[in-house]
Amino acid sequence: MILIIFFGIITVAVVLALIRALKGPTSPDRVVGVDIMVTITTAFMVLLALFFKRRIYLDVSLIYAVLSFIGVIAIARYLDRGL
Amino acid sequence: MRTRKIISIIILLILAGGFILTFSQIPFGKDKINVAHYYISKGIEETGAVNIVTSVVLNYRGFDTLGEVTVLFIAAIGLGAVLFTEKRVQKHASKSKDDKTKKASLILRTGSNLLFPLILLFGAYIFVHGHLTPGGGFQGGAVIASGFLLMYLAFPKQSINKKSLSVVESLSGLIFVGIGLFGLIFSGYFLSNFLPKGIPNTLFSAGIIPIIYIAVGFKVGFELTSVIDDLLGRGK
Amino acid sequence: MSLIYNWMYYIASGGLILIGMYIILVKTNLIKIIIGLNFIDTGVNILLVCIGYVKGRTAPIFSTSRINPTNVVDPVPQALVLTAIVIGVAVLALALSIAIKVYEHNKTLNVTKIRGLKW
Amino acid sequence: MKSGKVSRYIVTLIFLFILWVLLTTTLAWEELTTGFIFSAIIAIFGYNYFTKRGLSGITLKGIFYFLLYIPVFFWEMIKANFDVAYRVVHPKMPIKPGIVQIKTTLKSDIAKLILGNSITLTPGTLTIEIAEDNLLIHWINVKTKDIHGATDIIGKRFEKYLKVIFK
Amino acid sequence: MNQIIGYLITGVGVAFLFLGALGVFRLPDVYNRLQAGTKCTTLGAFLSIIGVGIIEPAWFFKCLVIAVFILFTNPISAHALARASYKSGVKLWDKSVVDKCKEFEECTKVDPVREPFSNGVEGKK
Amino acid sequence: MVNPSLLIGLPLAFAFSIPLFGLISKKIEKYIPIIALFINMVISFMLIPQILKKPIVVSIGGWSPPFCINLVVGPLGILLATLISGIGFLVSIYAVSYIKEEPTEKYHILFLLLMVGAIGIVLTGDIFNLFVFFEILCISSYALVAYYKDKEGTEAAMKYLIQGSVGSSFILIGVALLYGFFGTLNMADIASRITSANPTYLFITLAFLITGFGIEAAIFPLNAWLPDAHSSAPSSISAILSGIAIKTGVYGVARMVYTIFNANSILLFIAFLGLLTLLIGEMCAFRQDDIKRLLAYSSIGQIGLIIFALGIATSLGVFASLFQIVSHALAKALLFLAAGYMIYRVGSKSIASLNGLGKKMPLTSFAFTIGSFSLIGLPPFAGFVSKLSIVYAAMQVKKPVFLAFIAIALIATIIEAGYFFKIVQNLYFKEGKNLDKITESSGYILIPIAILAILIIVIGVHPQFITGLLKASARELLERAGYIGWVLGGT
Amino acid sequence: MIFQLILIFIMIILAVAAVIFKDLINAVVACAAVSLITSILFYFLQAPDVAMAEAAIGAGLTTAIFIIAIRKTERHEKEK
Repeated sequence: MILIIFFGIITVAVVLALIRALKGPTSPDRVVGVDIMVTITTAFMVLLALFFKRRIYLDVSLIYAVLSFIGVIAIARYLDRGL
Repeated sequence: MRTRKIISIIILLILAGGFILTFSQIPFGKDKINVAHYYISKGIEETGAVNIVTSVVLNYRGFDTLGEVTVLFIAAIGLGAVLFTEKRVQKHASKSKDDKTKKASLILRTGSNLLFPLILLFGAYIFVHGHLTPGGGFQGGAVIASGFLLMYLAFPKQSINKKSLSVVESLSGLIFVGIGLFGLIFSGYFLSNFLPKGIPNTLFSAGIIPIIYIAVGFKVGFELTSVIDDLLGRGK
Repeated sequence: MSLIYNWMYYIASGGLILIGMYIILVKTNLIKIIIGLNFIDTGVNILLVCIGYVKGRTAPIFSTSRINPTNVVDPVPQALVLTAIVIGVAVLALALSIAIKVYEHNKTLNVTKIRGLKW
Repeated sequence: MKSGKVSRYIVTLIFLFILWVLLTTTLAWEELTTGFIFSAIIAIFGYNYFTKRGLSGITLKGIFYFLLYIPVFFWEMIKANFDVAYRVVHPKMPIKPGIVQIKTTLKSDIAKLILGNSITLTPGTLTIEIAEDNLLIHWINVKTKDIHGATDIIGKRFEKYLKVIFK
Repeated sequence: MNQIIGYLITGVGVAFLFLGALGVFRLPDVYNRLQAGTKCTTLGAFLSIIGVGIIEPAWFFKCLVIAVFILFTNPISAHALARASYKSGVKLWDKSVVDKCKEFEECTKVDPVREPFSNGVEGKK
Repeated sequence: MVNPSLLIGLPLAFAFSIPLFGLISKKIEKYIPIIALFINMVISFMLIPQILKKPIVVSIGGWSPPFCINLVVGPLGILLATLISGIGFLVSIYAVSYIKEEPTEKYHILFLLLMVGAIGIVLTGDIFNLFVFFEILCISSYALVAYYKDKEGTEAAMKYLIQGSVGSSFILIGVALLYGFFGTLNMADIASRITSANPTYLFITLAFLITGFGIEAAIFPLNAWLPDAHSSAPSSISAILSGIAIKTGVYGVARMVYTIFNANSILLFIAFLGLLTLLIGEMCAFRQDDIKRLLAYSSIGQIGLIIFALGIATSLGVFASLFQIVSHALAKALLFLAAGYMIYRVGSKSIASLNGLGKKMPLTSFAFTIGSFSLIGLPPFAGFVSKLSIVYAAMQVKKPVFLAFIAIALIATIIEAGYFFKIVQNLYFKEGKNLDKITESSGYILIPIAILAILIIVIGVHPQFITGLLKASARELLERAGYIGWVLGGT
Repeated sequence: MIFQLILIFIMIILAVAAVIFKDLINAVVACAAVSLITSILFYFLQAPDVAMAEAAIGAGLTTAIFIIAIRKTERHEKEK
């Protein structure tokens, strides 16, 4: 039950990040929105694993934890003319 | 332009109508498993893999995976052929300018140095445990390629030896096909699982599955790396 | 309520496919068109996975003995989607490389300005 | 600065193996053997990047200070979060942002990395650029524009630990 | 007992996640948003994942690995993004007090003209 | 007994090993496709007598059919597989001296994998596996069309890629819908349960699948990519694309319509589409100045004829359609190879620049003439027999619609004759300019051209060499129960 | 269930946003977000293998490949 409340809060957070990603005047703003969306989602997936009671599901969030920053770095490197 | 829009909207409406008519025939969330019952009930004892998806991917439908690996191979090779340029200009015209502006910041460089081996190990973990946990050769390969991608992003001047990449690619592809042919020799069927199955839920089980997944992992990882390398136009 | 439940994933997949088709038919920028191809792939993947889903069941991975063989979802569509995702990535990479070459020859990505790409 | 290949290799191997054990969370012999083999293979590719100092970098004192560093860091991080939360929730948003410069005495790259990351995660500061031994920092509530004052407020509390850990 | 502690920690983490998102939503410019986004979501994700690890003790080490990875990678990406937005010319908020970055050429120097196409031009290392 | 899975496994192994051979010596790699496809051809020839007695069903991995992927090697499969490996073998000989543009190693890998895809499509008995092989074929041909990296080539490849991947997505949607209803992917298994589904549902699924395969087969509204792609690819690839790749699309349509869905009601529509394709293809071809574009449009026309004959749906009609597939594959491969080398020597693609080549390159021109006469349908070439049997099959149906159809088809043939005679006239009876340096082709070019020309004549004179196999193949398509019985056993 | 509905809604909005954005970088960012939401949907549909594949591809590789292609071509979509 308490997990459902957590999910609700997380969903609201995702929606807030989404609004930033849609509204943000510049590209970095949108990237910030999507970036925190990824972080929130990683936590969300861990909670979902708890909800489904399957330990193996943790591997998915592990992938996001390890790899999510690479996409952001790719965009950042494009923006700072490094690529 | 206007007519184009109208025509496309008509096409989209037809498509949407088709979707509605067909999807209403497939009830969502109902049990409509037919052939897969066999896989679920017999999968563990026949293949030794506790992850039924893996046993379907590599044993019951192993031929698809061979095709999938081939598709990725084609994409890597085709991309190399399309972006191939004969003459490589050795020196950039304005080398001094690049040095400071193109360099990544110290945090990014050091961080990627630290993370690179860890990401590689993580990819290896994923494809070694393909038959026990979710994941497998393809996912692990993608993780490995992401590790290399990180290095490419952090160090604009770095490149990998393309020769060794292609050697690893071909060798792992040959291992996959070779295991298939061995199966043909030993038990009369292409890609049959001829090795002992072991005890389910331990690492050394499921016969040929871990071996193929390791080969697929290396192959996918290095193929995606060479895709990135070709796209960036580095290397030789 | 059950109507929404029954249709939401179909709406997701059908919506993505339709958006992708719309991009391909109407948009003129090559990279946008490739994004549209990517969306179509994603939509078809969602369709395949939700065909295999059975309500209230869990993933077909018998990692602990608690899981009953009658209580898992269909593994076959998941296996198919794995293959389809790989194929999608392969097509994506090849498409982008060809788009780069097209840009190199024409200095534009707008398909209405490229003679060979009008259809 | 650089130590021998072998010692760097061994450090990498140890770290990778620890990561493998944590990932699998089992001590079955198959897992350990496979993990060791893969760590050994990957360490061949990776040791050149992973560490520059090898075994000489790991000292008892360093580990002790590292353990001391963790609670300090977490305390600052939790403070940071309440700080940000206060600013965000407050209807007027009391912020006074700006970019300031601080100096660091740390030499090693990894130390600078950890310092930069710690600064990013602690109250109201975000590392924008490291140039030699200058750090440029975005500060959400600028208290002083002076280099030394800013260094004292932002950098000093971590530096004294990091200096020992990565001496 | 550990259930209660775990849920408590997770709850705090989720609250921080929400605050981070709110911060990103409310604050005025990229740098401030990054401040809120990085700190709050990092700690929030860290705490909620560790909390799950406490609730199910058998998962603890895996959760720890996830959390440590997040703790390590998030600041890097935030830093890279902040640097990129400064270099690509995103202005600071009007009410910012000071901008020391202008004095450093590492921050300001960018490639003014980007050659549109450079496949195969960059040589080997 | 030779295992048919070798037909796919061996070329794959060879393709994967080409980079390794490239390390030893750059010279070896271009001979590897020849070896691989030669082995393939021998294996498939060895299998023919066996299969005419009893079709072979091989399961991959050793499980019983509905639960695993299986190769169904019936008469149709082995006919097309032999055709594919044979033409592939000849074209790979041609490519040894034709392909000089770097990176040749990648060309040979892609070419070999293209053949693997085509063979896989015609042999597999599993619908998702069909999709995977279809993707192998498509993706390698996208890359090969762009192989020269020039303006036309890349643009054509882009166009082909966009339309082709939309088509593949449609096929995948069709497969998903089939799986959603029947819960199985084996084609025979689906075919045996097909009656249990709602007809609207089946119709829409079939529409998705036919649209998907139709894009590859270039049926009329979906043929926009073909002229560009076929004309700007390297000539050896044009030969393969025209000779084989679009035929696999036709195979897909035929398999879906006849074996799986048993959709007799839409056959007339398909025949009508085929006729439309024929007319449009021939009419466009008539106006072309560029010889490769002309041949490409002519391919569209011929595909129309094949589809039209498929739509007749009597055993004679399907037989005629398959015969047309064989004769067109041989003739079009010959034409593209010969034309490709003439273009290479002359340096221009326009028809006018071929003037007077008949004297300078007698053998190549002669072969070109044979190919074009065969396409028009003059005796004693293979095309004559196949076209005659199409006309005969349409007459046999005794429906007035088909009589009208056949009249239109004959008009299209006359148009075809018009433009081919124009080229032949240019070759032999016009004086050309700047022809001094042009000499006859070399050995590697002439061998495949000569073999193809001889095959066309031999089949034209003695069609009974292949009619037995063709009749068995037609029976395989029309008798679904037989096909289901081979795979699932019993029934 | 309501969460899944909201997520699907978000995904569709992001896909539409990817159509509308003129700056291709923003479209690519939206694309990455669509991939992220897709991954969670796979997770909800009890397909961790697929979610993992989508994550591994969508988190870094696809974005990077698109970005490299934009780097080699041009950044803004120009109508007419």
